[in-house]
This record gives sequence, C-alpha cells and structure tokens, in this order.
Amino acid sequence: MSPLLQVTGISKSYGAIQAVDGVSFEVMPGEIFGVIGPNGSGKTTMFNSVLGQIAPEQGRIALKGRDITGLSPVELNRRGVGRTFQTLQVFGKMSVRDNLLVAAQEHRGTLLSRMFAPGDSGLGAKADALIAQFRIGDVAHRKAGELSYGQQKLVDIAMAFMSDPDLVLLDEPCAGVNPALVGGISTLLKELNRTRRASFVVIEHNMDFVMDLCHRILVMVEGRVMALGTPGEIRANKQVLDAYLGN
Amino acid sequence: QAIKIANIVELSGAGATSGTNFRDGVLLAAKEINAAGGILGHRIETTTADTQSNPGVAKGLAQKAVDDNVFAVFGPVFSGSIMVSMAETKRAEIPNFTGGEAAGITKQGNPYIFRTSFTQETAMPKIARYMAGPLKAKTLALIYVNNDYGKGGRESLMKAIEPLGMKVVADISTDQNQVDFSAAVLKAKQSNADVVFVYTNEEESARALRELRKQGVTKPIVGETTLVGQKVIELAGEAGNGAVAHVGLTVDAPVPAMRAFRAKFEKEYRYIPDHNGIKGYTGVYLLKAAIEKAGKPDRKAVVQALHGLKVSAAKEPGVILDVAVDNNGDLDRESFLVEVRNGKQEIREVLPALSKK
Amino acid sequence: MSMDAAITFEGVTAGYGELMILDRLDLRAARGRITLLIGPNGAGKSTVLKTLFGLLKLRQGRIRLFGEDITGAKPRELLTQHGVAFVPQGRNLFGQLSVYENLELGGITLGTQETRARIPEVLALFPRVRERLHSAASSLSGGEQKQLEVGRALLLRPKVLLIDEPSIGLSPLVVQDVFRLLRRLADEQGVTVLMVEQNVKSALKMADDAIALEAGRLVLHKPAPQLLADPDIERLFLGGGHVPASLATP
Amino acid sequence: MTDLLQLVFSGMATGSIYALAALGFTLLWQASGTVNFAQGEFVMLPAFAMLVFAKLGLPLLAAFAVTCVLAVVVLGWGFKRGIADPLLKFGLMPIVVATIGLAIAIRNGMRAGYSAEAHPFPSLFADRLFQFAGVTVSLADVGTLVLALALVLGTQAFLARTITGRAMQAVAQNTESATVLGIDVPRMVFYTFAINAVLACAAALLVTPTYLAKFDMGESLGTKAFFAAIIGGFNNSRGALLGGLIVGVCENLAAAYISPAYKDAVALVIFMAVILFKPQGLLGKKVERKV
Amino acid sequence: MSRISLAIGALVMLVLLAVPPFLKNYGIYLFSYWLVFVIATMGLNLTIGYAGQKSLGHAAFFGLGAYTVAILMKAGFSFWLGLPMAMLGCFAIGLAIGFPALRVQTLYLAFATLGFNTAVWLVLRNEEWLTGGTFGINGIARPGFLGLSLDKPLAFYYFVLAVACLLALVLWKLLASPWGKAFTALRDNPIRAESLGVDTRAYTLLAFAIGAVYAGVAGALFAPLVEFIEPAPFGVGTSIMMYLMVVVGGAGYFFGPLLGAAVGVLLPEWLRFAQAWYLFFFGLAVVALMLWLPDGLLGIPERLRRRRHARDANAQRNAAAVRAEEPA
Ligand SMILES: Nc1ncnc2c1ncn2[C@@H]1O[C@H](COP(=O)(O)OP(=O)(O)OP(=O)(O)O)[C@@H](O)[C@H]1O
Ligand SMILES: Nc1ncnc2c1ncn2[C@@H]1O[C@H](COP(=O)(O)OP(=O)(O)OP(=O)(O)O)[C@@H](O)[C@H]1O
Ligand SMILES: [Mg+2]
Ligand SMILES: [Mg+2]
Repeated sequence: MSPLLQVTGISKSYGAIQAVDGVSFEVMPGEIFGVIGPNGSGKTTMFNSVLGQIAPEQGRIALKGRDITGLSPVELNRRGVGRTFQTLQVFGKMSVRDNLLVAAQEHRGTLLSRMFAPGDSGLGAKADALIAQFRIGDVAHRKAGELSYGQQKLVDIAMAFMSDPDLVLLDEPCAGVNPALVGGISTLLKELNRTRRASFVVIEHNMDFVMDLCHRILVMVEGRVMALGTPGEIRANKQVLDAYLGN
Repeated sequence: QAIKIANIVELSGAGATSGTNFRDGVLLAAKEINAAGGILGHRIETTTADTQSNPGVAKGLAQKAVDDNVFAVFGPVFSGSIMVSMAETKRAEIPNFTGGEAAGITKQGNPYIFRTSFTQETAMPKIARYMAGPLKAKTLALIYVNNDYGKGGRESLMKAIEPLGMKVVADISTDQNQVDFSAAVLKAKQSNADVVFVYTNEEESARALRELRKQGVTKPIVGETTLVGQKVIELAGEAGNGAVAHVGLTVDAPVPAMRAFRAKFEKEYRYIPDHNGIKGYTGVYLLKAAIEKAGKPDRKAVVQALHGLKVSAAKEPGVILDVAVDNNGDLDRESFLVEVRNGKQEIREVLPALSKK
Repeated sequence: MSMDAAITFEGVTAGYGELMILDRLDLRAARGRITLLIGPNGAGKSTVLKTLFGLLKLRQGRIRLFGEDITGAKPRELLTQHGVAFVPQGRNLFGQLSVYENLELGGITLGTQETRARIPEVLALFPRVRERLHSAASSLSGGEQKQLEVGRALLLRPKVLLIDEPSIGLSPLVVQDVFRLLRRLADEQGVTVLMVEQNVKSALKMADDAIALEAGRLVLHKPAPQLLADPDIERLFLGGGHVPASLATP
Repeated sequence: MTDLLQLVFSGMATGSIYALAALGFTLLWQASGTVNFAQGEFVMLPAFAMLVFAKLGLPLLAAFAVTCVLAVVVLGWGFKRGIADPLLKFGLMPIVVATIGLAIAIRNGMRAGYSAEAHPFPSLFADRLFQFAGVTVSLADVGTLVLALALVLGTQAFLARTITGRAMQAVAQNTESATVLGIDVPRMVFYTFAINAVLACAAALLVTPTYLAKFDMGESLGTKAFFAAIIGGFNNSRGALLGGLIVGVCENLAAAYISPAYKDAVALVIFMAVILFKPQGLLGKKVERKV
Repeated sequence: MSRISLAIGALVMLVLLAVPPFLKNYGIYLFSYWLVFVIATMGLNLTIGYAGQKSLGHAAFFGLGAYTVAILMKAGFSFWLGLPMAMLGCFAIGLAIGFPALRVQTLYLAFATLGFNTAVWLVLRNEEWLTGGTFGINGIARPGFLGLSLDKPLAFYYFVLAVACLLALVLWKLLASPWGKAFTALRDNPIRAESLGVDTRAYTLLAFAIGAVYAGVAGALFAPLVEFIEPAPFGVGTSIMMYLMVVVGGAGYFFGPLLGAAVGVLLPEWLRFAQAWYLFFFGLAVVALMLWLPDGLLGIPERLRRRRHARDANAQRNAAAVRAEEPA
C-alpha cells in the first residue's frame, strides 16, 4: 500500500536554532498517527512545513504520491488536507455557526458559482450536527472571539471537520478541553477513521488520549525523530520515558 | 428691501488665505455702505459660505444662492470653482463677481460674470515689456506653482514674451505648500537665464526668495503681484530685497484712498490684506456704482449698466483706483511696477491703464 | 469548612458587559492549600479568576482576601499590597520583546535590581526558557511560552497564586514539574494556590480541595482525596463534564 | 557634482524636518499601538503657542519651555483622557477616525479663532550661511539635522534600554497582560503621549521657521511624516530618521533630475521598491511567527 | 433581514422618493451629492469593513471613474459607453492595486493605497493633454436615459437614486452569498482562512476590485452631477474623508455608508449656521461620535441586540438554576 502522506528529510532552522532537523515519516491511508515530544522539539514547525505555512529548507513532502512541497495552505486544503492550530485561530467577529459554514464553503462549486449560492452553501445541517457533537449549541450564535478558551478550541477543531478531509493534522486538540469532550474527540476521530478511512496526524501532550487513539506514534526530540512505533513500543522505550514521558 | 449678496469663497482647503481676504474685503465694504445709508437707500445683506476649495461644493452653494434669490454673488476666487458656480448664476441671471484671474473665465460668453482684478492676460504683457525693455532680458527661468493660478499665468506669460523675442529656458513647476525650493532654484541657476521669474503663492514666494539668496543667485528676480506682497516681504526678510514685480492691486500703492483702505481693513481684521482683500472690497463698490447708474436694484438693468461702466475714484472712493469694465466683464485700471527695497514696497513706475495707452 | 479561608466570594455576580456569567457565587479557598477549580468548558472558571484579580467588574457581592475586603481592587494593588499573582489562560507575552525583557517586566512591581537578582532562580526551573533568553518571545514554541509565563509569575514570590490551566501546551514531564513545584510552594511557603485545570485526574492527585463550577454556579466543594476516592468519580469525566448528582455538594 | 551635493544636503535638511515629525508616529505606534492623524496639528499648535508667548515678551527658549509644559497637559494628558483612554480598546479604526476629526477641528478652530495667515517664526539659529565644499548650507539646516538626530537616538534609546520604555512597548503589544503584571497602564499611556507632546514642541521649534506658522501647516507636514515613518519602518524610531532623510533627498533629486511635477510620487516608488524585499520598512522589525 | 430593518428600509426609501420634489435645487443637489458618496463608500465598506483591507486610496478610483466618463464624453462618446468603461477600468486597476495588499498589511497597505492615490492625482494634474490638468474639464453634459432627459436636477437625482438602489441590491446579494462570509473570514483571520481553503489572494484582489467599481460608478455620476471636474476632489483628502465616512457610519454594517456619507456630506452643510466655525464643529462632532459609538452609528442596533441577547441568556440561566433548585 502506498503511503498517504510521505515526509522525507525536512529541515527548518531559525538562525542558530535547528527547529526541525531531517524528519522523515509516512502516514498510511486510514492511519491515526501521533506526534509527541518535549516542548520546543519542533512538532509545530514540522506541521507548518508540511502544511505550506512555512517553507522547509530541505526535504520533500508528498501526498498520495504527488509532490506537494511548497504548495500553499489553500491548495493543500483543496486537496483534502485539514488542520487545527495550537494557538486559538477562529474568526473572532463571526458567529460560531458562520465559522463552521465558512470552513467548508470553498469546497462547494467554483468561485463564480458561489457568488450565486445560498448563504450557508447547503452546509447548515452539517454545521448544526458538529455544533451538537461538540456541545457548543448554547453559544452557536455568539461571536467566536467571545467564547472561553476551551470553547474556541472546540470551534477550531470542528472547523477542520466541516469539509470531510481525507487527512487532518491536529496540533494539540485536547489542550484546554474538558476531559469528557476529550473522550468525545477521540470517539469522533475513531469513527471517521472507521467509516471514511480518514487519516489523522495528531500532536498531543495528553498521553492517555494519544496512547488510546493512535496506531503509530512518532517521538520528536530536538528537531529529530527519536522513535517511531506502536503505543506499546513507545511506552516501553526507555529513551522516550526519560526525555518526555517521565515515570 | 435689502440687497442680498452671497459671498461664496474658499475659507478652508488650498484657497483659504485668498478666500478669507476676499470675504473680509466684501464684508468691510458692505458694512461701510450700510453705515452710509446703503445703496439707493437699500441695505446690503451678506451671507458667507465656504466652498472648501472644492468646485462640487461651490456648485451647491451657488444653487443655494440662486434658491435664496440673492441679488449678486461674490466669489469664488479659484478658477475651477468659479467655472462651475458661474454656470448656476448665469442660468439664474445673477451677476457674479469673481476674484479669479484665469483668462478663460470671461471667454465663455457669460454676460453675468465680472472680474474684480486684471486677468493674467492683461498683467503679463506689462511685466514682459519691463523685462524686454529696461532689463534687456532674452532668456528667463520660470518657477511657477502647479495649480490653475500658476498654470494660467504661465500660459499668459508665454504668450506675452513670444513677440518680444524672449524665451523660457528653464520651465520649473513647484507645488502648492512646497517647502524645499533648492532643486527648483538650482535648476533656475543652472539655466543661466537673464531673469528668474517667480510665479507662486505668497508663502512659497518667500521660500523661493530665501533659497535664491541662499544659493547666491544674482540675476534679477521678477514676478507678479504675489512676489512682492506685504506678507512675502515679512516672511522672506532680507531675501526679498531687489525683487521686482508688476502689481495690479497693492495696499502699498501710493494712493491716499488705498492707504485709507489699508488702515480701515487692518483695524477691522487685524491683518494686512493682500490683493484679494482689495478685490472683494472694490468689487462691492463696483456693484454699488452699477446699481446707482441703473437707478434701481434691478438685476437686468445692473448687468447692463456694468458692461462698459467707468468709475472714477474721485466720484466713488470705494473703488480706490479709476476702473473700467469692458463688455466681457474684464477690468482695466492703472497698475504698478514695484520693487522691494529695505523691506518695503517701492513703486518704480505707475503703468497706465491699457485703454489710456 | 472550618479552615482559615484565604479567598472568599460572597454572592458574586459578574460577567462581560450585560452578560452575567457568575451568578451570586459563593466560594472559598483555604490558606496555604491548593484549590482546584474544575468544570465544563465555558462554566466560568476563568471568569472567577479574572474577577478575583480585578479584571472584571462585579455587579454584586464581595470578595475577601484573608478576611480583608478587596472588592474592586485593581490588579496592581493586588500584586503589590496583597501578594497575588495571576497566570491567565492562553498567551500573555509581549511577543516583540525578548524573553529576558518579558521576565524583567514581570518583576516591574519589584524594582529592577530585585528582579534581575531573581531571574536566574526562575531560569533554573525552566532550562528550555534559559536557552532562548534573548529570542523574541513570539518565536518560542507554545509550551516554551507557557513555561515563560509561569516563571514570570513565580518571579514575584506570591502569597496567593491564581493559575489558569498551566498544563495547556506543556509536555507531561514539565506538567509534573510544575505541579510538584506548586505543591512545594504550598507546603513549604504556605502559598495559597487557586488553579483551574482540565487535566483533572493528575491535578486532583496533587490538589488539596476541589471546586466544580457549572454555568457559573458552584456544584461541588470537597477535599480532593475524598473526591478521588469516590467510586462515582469516573462519571465526572464521562458525563460531559457535568457533576453527577451523586457527587455534588448540597 | 557640487550641484548634486547641494541637492543632497538641502534634501537632508528638509528630511530631518520630516524625521522630527515622523518620530511622533513611530513613538505612538511602538508605545501605544495608535496612529495619530492629527500629528501635524500637534506640531502646529505648539508653534502658535510659542508665537503667542513670544509676543508676550518671552524669549524663544522660555516660550518653548512654557509651551512644552502646556503641551504635556493639553496634547499629552488631554489627549489621553479625551481620546486614547476611551478608544484604545476598540482597535485602530475608531482612534484613526477620531484623530482625523480632531485634526479637522484643530485646523479649522485655529483658522476661525486665530488667523488664516502664515506667520513668520523666529529661528533658534542665527541666520548664517556657510560654504562647504562648494555647497551653501545654513546654520539652521545643520542645527536641525543635528537636533533631529539627537532626538531620534534619544527616543530610541529610551524605548529600548529603559524599563519604562519597555513597559510602554509592553502596554502597546498586550494591554491586558501588562495589567496582569501590574504595569501601571494609564501612567505608561500618559508617558507616551506626554513624550509625544514634547517631541511635537521640539519639532515645532525646529520646523516652523521653514514651514511658517499657519493653520494648515500640519496637513502637508503630517503626510510627509507618515511617508517617512512608513519607509523607514513604523516600529522603529531610527526608521523615522532614515525614512525622513530618504524622502527629503530623493524628492530633491527627483525634482532636479526627473520631473518636478512628479516628485511627490517618489515616496511611493521608494516604498514599492522597499516592500519588494522588506515589507516591514527599511529598519522595521519583522513581526515573527503568526501560528 | 428582520422585520424592523425592513420597515426602516422602506421608510428611508419613501423619504428618498417623496421628499426631494419639495426641495429647492440646492437641496436636490445635496441629496444627489450625498447619494454619489453613498455609492462610493458602499464599495469602500466592502474593502475595509467586510474584507478588512485598509485602503486609503478610494478617491483615486472615484477620480478614474469621473475622468473616464468626462474624457470619453468630451471625445464625443455617450455616457452609456463611458459608464461601463469606467467600471471596467476601475475593476482592472482595482485588481492591480490589490497586489501590494498580498504582501503588506495595515499601515503599510494604507500607505501603498495612499501613494497610489497621490500618483493618480499627479497624473490627473500634470497630463494636461488628456485631463485638462488643473484647469479641469468643463461642461460635462448630463446623460439621457431611454430618451428621457436627465438634465434637470430632480431627474438626475432620481437617476442617481436608481443606480444607488441597484448597486445596493447587488452588494446585498453578494454579501449574503458565501462570498460575504469569505470576505469576513479574510478580515478576521487570514491565516485560518487560508487553511480552510479560502483563497485569500483572490478575495483580497476582488475586495479591492469590487470596491473600486463602486467608486468608479460614483465618479461617473459625480462628473455629470457637478458638470465640471478637476483633480482636487480626487486627492488623498477625499480618500481620508471616505474612510472616515465608512467608519463613522459603521464599518462592516450594510447600511453604514448611508449614515456615514450623511455625516461626511450633509453634516457640514447643517453646521453652516456656525459660520466660520462650522468645520471646527464638524471635526468635534466626528470625535464625539467616535467616543460615543466606536463601532459607528450602526453600532446602536447592534448594541441593543447584544443587550437583549444578554438579558435572554441571563434569564435562561436563572430559570435553569431555579429548576435545578426545586426538588425533582
Ligand atoms: N519563528 C521562529 N523564530 C525563531 N525560533 C523559532 C521560531 N519558530 C519556532 N522556533 C523555535 O523552534 C523550536 C521548535 O518550535 P515548535 O513550535 O515547533 O515546538 P513544538 O514541538 O511545537 O513545541 P510545543 O510542544 O511547546 O508546542 C523552538 O525552540 C522554538 O523556539
Ligand atoms: N470576553 C468575553 N466576552 C463575552 N463573553 C465571554 C468572554 N469571555 C468568556 N465569555 C463567556 O463566559 C462564559 C465563561 O467563560 P470562561 O472563560 O470563564 O469559561 P471557562 O470555565 O474558563 O472555560 P474553559 O474551560 O473553556 O476555559 C462562556 O460562556 C464564555 O462564552
Ligand atoms: Mg507546538
Ligand atoms: Mg478558562
């Protein structure tokens, strides 16, 4: 089986800081892939390089066998790659529901046809379903910028799922999210994975979440890959325990 | 029944100084006339409105004046604005006195437009003659301000010097509100022309004069009214000395009526008027003379009376200098050749009115 | 509870503009102990801390600190006169200033000398931060920024520490370190800590008391060990963050 | 060659005037995150104040000192209380428009209430000319340039090197965090506007002899200063100086060698060239990492 | 649209249709002048208010529209050729002006557009062979429409009104479509927008281009309204005024320009009673308005709505609490 996402030797440095240093890995179709590592180990930078947010200095990124190195975030999203952000990134002055609507509308029709499309692009039902799933119904009509941290985080995550992407990269989706909903996110990912064979790459510091959810886990330290394996293997890896997990 | 005058002038924007002077002139004249019993017993009533130096606003204000059925409109001063507003006054057959000096204004065949000063086309030949004559200039460097006033003057000057065999060897445009004249002056200097002709507004004239001195330009510096204005002399200080200009209207004219006017104006408004102040003032008196000639405050009759009107300062001191209006609404009167000496305007020569030549 | 109360909310109503989030809230946190504030997203936990720290206006009620009425006190007064420090949720750095400058500003109420003397102490706690001392704060990774923020508050050696979800973005080892550090501060220096956490399980293990909020109301207040020992605890995590009736404090 | 030098030097003299006015822009941007479209008027008002005080018989420097005090109260404290305090939290747009309104009010209030005329203004420097490598320079030109340099460097050092300066920047970058740290936000905001007011007085003292005290002097001065600040980099005080000098010199060169009529487009052309490789202005700091 | 805003809209329409015949020429002229600025600021509201692109060069497009029509009409072409040409030209140049916006934002963008405006203004002023330079272009005739003469002030007013309504409708439709949300997303968080497939590049350019077309149409109406044009009204000052109108009316509110342009155009006229001080009071009024309503005049309904929502939410909360306290 050919990999869905193939990252080969990407590097990115800031002055003297080598944030990402020759990272390679592959994500298979239908795989849930975890990325962990201590603070500042280059996880987010690696994500941003893959997603076209910053240009990697070296390396190649391929999606379904096609080179996507240097493609813009817009282009990647069009090709079915969704993402969430570590920092809160919502449309602060739009209502929560509009946030979700805008998240998928660009996948419907052409630029010109959208000019004549209905306001919700026929996505209303889908948005409402996600709103219910993430328990943000009572704030659905409030401006996203005025929600609590966790609520905004949930909006951000929900947005990534609006357009039914094949591959979603999630950067610390559980940070600030209530444990009950962490379970909810886990269930959602598993379900999408099962029904649509959607793939995920998840950066997370919540070990219960990662260990339970991911098929394979990549450990990054100091910009490099320290280990790659199943949750069991990672948990047993002495080096990883020392560098990251603790007792 | 009062005679209503609408004062539509530039009180803000680029033309604020000119407009303010013009307005104050008009108001002063109206006040005096009223104090003396009005025109044929009718009081003058004035309203003032600001065009913001914007023709679009000027048009609206002219319409308002028409709606209010005023007897006459004074202003605007800027040629662009008057072009627009006079279309409205013409339609309503209201006499309109402008401060504009651009030649084109009276060439539209509008019988209701009247000037309060020379056009550039009458002024420029006079100064051209001076340059060709006493100064024996063959070439000149022209520093002008790039607005309708400067451009209009430039065109008239070109026309005037051509038959005299003079040539502009450096044609330098500057901006309204320009601060740094070093490039302009340098260009003028490099051209090595016989005369430097400066045609800019007052403050810029002062800056140009200073820069000319700074760069040690020794060629004669010649210009029009604005070059030797009281304000310029005040602002330029020593650098103003030696500048020569043709002056249509100046508060420094050696005429008792003018001195009196200056004193009155300064007392009333606490500043020395420039030519626009005189324009507004004499304009109202011109209207008075016309109404009196017509014998009744009737617009048609007054407009008729204005064409070909001759007013002598002896009979009507308010016009300050003898003046004649021709059939286009243009003015004629004597003017002056002025030189700045020791920080003062000195009249070198009184130039006769064109008709008296 | 008979313990010496450090923080007391008495019928506090507060919120954003017209929207009231806290509704006649009564709440107590004991002196020298770590009180954990939990609840679903949007329950008003952060609002409690912000109100306490004088960032939001009270519509009604009083707030006391060690018995003293501090209703309406400004953050600056709380910092300088009452020794309260606050680490808000989210990002709170001055992005264009360097890490060192951020620390220096953290100690602005102490004076420059004192601050400079204490900075090494803080840096010793967070080696990652020390490595990036002269980088612009905005260039740090999410976790590094959070470490810097926690360090910046510790610099003040507060008597009362309000800390809003410190675990966001921190890697497990660092979370452990921070929790241990807080424990030590409480035990050794008698610092009162009021902490919001979603990382409930590990937080409960280190806290003394737990308070649960729901829709701006207090629904539970129990010693943490007692709560942990309760057989119904799992339902707390599964029930959408809502406190099951069996756990609630009447 | 001397001509070129003459142009460059005159350009630098004008440029230092732009720089002085631009300094206020960069200061406000760095220390309060605002843009003051009435900055030109903030220079015009002290100019008239000094004229009035001078008319009352005060020597120029004394008039300057009194004006500074007055400016700190009116343009510093008054501006803070009246406009900055209520509007800062609403972002850039309301404060920009409020200052546009303020500029209109000040300009026209001065015109209607005092004078529509241009008034000469005494120079701090004796009216003396020097020949220097064939170039004529006036004492005022040199003096303005030197003082501008000193003020720019002084402001820059204050913002970057003192804890107060950094606290002021901190307030601009994140007011809520600054409050949480116990930074006295209102005081920092006041400092910012007070310094801005004093800088405006200094600018008035130096530029008015050339610009002349006139109700609308702020209009063109403000625009040019804005150009200068942008080209140099809005978030850097030294940028104001560099930007000012570049605009002044290039305008002069363009007027002499390209086209006087199009010299105002020069700033635009430079800017376009600058953003091709440095979108944040020549000396501006890049704002890093958005995600 | 809610019933209240529909009612208000109908009332405004009624006033605009019924009142002008009772006005004298000056009043009609002012109404027309105001509508022209409403059209221009509607476009700018899209660029600034919805798409969040800080543009300070709108008057350049206004001028381009006016000069295109004037020059073509002087060359003997019909207004009805000039108008589409003006729209097309502005669209194309608007697209081009969007490009700097892809590289720079906020103040730097404001400057780039301001610089563009200066450049256009310099061309209008200096290229006398084409634009008449500072002398301007005089005697621009008012067009006819389907054999109707629009020469009279009232007829021309209704023509401008019709155009304004048509353009408002188009904008309304546009903003109600997914485009509206895409523009807002671009304004609120371009980075997030990109990652969701919103082509920020295309929408930035379109925001400028469509805004420019509105300014172009406004210019094309301005020229025959005043019947004379010169460079002055198309300078940076006007751009700044237009920016002011958008913000004072309420940036990002559909009806903002209606009120904003009224403040910018009509308020100074109302204040004329203050004589020499009228612009002073105008400036103060703008400051006061901003202090009172930082979100602009249309922030009022929004404020009321928020207050209502807050009250509802509080009540709901209380009700829920009371229910919870009652024994089951
Ligand atoms: N724009 C930048 N300029 C300078 N250094 C940077 C920049 N972006 C990231 N870095 C540095 O690169 C390193 C990796 O950062 P990154 O955000 O990728 O870490 P991370 O693994 O996501 O950490 P965390 O778990 O804390 O989020 C860090 O040391 C960070 O300080
Ligand atoms: N700035 C604001 N303006 C208006 N409403 C707000 C604002 N901040 C928070 N809220 C609302 O107040 C309520 C409580 O918010 P708060 O931040 O206190 O929640 P929280 O318990 O801290 O949640 P989380 O776990 O997500 O951080 C939420 O419904 C939220 O939508
Ligand atoms: Mg990260
Ligand atoms: Mg919170």
